Amino acid sequence: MSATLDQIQTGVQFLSADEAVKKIPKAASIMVGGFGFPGMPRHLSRALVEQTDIDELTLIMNSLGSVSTLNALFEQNRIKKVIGSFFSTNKDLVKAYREGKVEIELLPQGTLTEAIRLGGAGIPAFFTPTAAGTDLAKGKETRVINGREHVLEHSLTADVAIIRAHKADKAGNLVYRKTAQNFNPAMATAAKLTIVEVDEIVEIGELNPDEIMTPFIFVDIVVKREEV
Amino acid sequence: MSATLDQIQTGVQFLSADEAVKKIPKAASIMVGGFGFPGMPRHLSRALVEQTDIDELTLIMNSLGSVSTLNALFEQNRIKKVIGSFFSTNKDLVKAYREGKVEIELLPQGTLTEAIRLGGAGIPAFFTPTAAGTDLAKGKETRVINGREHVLEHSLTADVAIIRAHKADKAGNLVYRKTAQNFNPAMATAAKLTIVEVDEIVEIGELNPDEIMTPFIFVDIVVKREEV
Amino acid sequence: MSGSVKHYIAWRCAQELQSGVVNLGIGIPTLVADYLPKGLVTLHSENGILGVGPEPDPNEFVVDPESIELVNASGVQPITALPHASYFDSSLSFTIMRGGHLDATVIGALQVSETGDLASWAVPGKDVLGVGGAMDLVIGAKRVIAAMSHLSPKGEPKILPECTYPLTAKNRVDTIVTEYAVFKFREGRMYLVEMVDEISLEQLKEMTPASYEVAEDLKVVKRESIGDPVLV
Amino acid sequence: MSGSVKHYIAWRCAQELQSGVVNLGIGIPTLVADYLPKGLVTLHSENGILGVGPEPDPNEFVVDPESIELVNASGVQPITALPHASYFDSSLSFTIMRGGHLDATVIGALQVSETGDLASWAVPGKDVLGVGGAMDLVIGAKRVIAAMSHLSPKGEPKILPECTYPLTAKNRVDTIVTEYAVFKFREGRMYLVEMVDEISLEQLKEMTPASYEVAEDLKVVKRESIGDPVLV
Repeated sequence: MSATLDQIQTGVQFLSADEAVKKIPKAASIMVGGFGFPGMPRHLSRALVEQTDIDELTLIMNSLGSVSTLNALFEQNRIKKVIGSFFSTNKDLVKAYREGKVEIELLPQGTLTEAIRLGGAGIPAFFTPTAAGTDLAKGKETRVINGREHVLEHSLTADVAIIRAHKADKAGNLVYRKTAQNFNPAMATAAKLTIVEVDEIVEIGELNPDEIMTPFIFVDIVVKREEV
Repeated sequence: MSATLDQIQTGVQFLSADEAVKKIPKAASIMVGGFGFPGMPRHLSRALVEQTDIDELTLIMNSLGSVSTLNALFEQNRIKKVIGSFFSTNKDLVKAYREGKVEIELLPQGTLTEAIRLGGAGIPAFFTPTAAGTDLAKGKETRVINGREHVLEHSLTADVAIIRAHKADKAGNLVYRKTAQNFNPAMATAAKLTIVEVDEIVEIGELNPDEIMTPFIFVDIVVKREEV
Repeated sequence: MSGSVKHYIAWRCAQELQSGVVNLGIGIPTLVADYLPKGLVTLHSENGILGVGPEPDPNEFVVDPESIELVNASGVQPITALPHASYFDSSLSFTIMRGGHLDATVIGALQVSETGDLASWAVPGKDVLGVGGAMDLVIGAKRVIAAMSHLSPKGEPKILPECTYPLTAKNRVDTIVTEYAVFKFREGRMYLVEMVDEISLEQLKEMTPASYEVAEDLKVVKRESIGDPVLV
Repeated sequence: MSGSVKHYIAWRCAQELQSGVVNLGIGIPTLVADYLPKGLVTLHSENGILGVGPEPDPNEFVVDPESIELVNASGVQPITALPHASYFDSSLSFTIMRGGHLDATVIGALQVSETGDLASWAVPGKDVLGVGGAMDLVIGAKRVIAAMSHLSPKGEPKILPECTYPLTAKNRVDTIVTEYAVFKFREGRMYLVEMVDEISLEQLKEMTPASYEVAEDLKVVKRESIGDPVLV
């Protein structure tokens, strides 16, 4: 197993954004990384908006800002449901919701991130104190543990994750920067097909193995961002 | 809040190993980092062995090798219970167990690490497929989720964690190397008092903020290792 | 509420915070940063940073949505990082919050009840399409400081026997800071610990339907005019 | 079991693994590494590395328990890392395992049942003081390949209608590789897919109390003498 650089093949594919989003099945559940601007896969989002035959989508993402590139999906009537923590300020989404075109499932942000992380880790349900005694726990199983009320939450997995990282190496290992990490590393673990857009692709061996945040095993397709 | 370097105080203490272990209360539960040799806090372990008035201890650690510096604790009859995943090869521990001097709680290694991580994250219980249908699930609540049997496991927290990192900065931020990470980052989050031994202490600003693996908020005391 | 009243509330909250790690919510809590002792309190932001510094000079910093990598929990507002800062993903960020590691959070409030229930995220009868990280913050922080105007914009009381708005969390508020008073919860009971000298105990009671006790060591203070702090 | 038989089993397991990420258990599975196609299969080790390389030259490498930072899942055996390697903590390592991300694991077995139950960690009547990561490996890997001698050292069958030893996991074995045969589980049924030409179907049946079907495409092979591979 003393493989040399030129012998290493991990199976991670390097495609254009258009080629990558073509792999997304109809009626897919899609996790979308990002917290506001940083870490949002805007390049893949634009390609998804243009690939108009993929519809009946479920989006799993923290929030959808009013200037998100994905807002066009609501105008195009391609979204069935969104699961996340904050959508109040998105006029397109609020309109679609009021017209009964989109279902919204609201989770506290910490429950959302842990549901994704545990979904990727093969743990399907967990008890959290967050939201106990509030409207967001309505209809959910509760249990008193250590003298405190907890809510049973179910973990999340998805057909596809579209995420953003700073660099990938040619094996598919990823590094992120600053507050652009956010939901991306967890989402990479929780989807059947993980597509990542990166600023830069480097040779194998150029990333410090201690600093790789998402090992290639979680990555299926890498797309290099193009200048907008 | 534009604090400059000389104004920053995080409250993390920098002590000797002897001073640090004196903070451990009697009858404490203690998480001990390491997976085999790498990441094992051998310097703090030696100090703990010498601090003989701390007894009735519960140790939470993956395994205890036959050459562990902590084995002296069994000879000293200071351990009440160990929780972990692999103790078969430790003659001192097996002997103490057979003589009824030590209680052992065995968990699958993945359940152990997740119980510690979720303990630190404020999530007290979770359903895992691991061990379902085996002797290690006996007496535990089970539930079929997504058509598969799962075991309800309770998360772990401790009074103290003694862990090892490669470097700390003077704020208390930590970085680890190679396979010496293992249980250390999770244990840092799950204890009331986290004591870490490091090879090197550097100035604030010398660690790349993207590479800090344990932020100082999880650290209470830093001890610089001395040459053995 | 005037800017100077908001700044007074923020300043008063900051007096509660002399060390440790704190997460500041949006609204009045954001202003607290300006009054914290330099270097002694470190700010956490749930989008993945411990060690939030001041905003960069807007004249020198142009936000490019395609490339910006360092913002606060609004997702869009650029910030800087202090020398001891670290970055992490959302899972670790909420481990800090839910796991009980924050020394305090300062959070805006719509209502607080006499048992320390907090309502801060929704109004009855309106679509509820956003909660963010508020519930995790309040469930986990060692101290929850509610920073709020004493009355609603319509003049209605906000410190009540029971919240009528949807709850953020039950029994989690530790301190209430308004422009008129400071209340603290001790062993499940609410105490008035400080009030400004411009109103009487009776006037305060009238604005505060919650039942509370007056602390033995009640402080009556002059509300200072804070104004915008000078950023250094 | 002779060294050459062990190596044959390891070599035969390696034929099942032509790409992807694999975790090799201790015992015979460790030997599999030597027969994998170079660069096409990446090895994971649960102590926190993806991209395990060969052991360092023991003549050049002295293990110092105080400072060693790179070992395999034994906790003490030094290894090297390949150019595409990454390191991570135990939580992420078991996310890889439990979360279904490993393409396969090769694991030693004490017993396997005709329904794919695996017993690999404990013997009845003895103290059970160690389980390690085996249960997580077997519950999560997409394929579980049991690498084992066909009979126990006492000559007892190990492929049984039901396991009599404590289980590691139920219904998780995908392939059994012994020195005499290869069995595969397809839709809950066990099939004999390959056997060596030195024994008859009847002899195999006698050593294999589990009920199984003979695959239509059963391959009868010559057991090659593998010997120690030459490390490059």
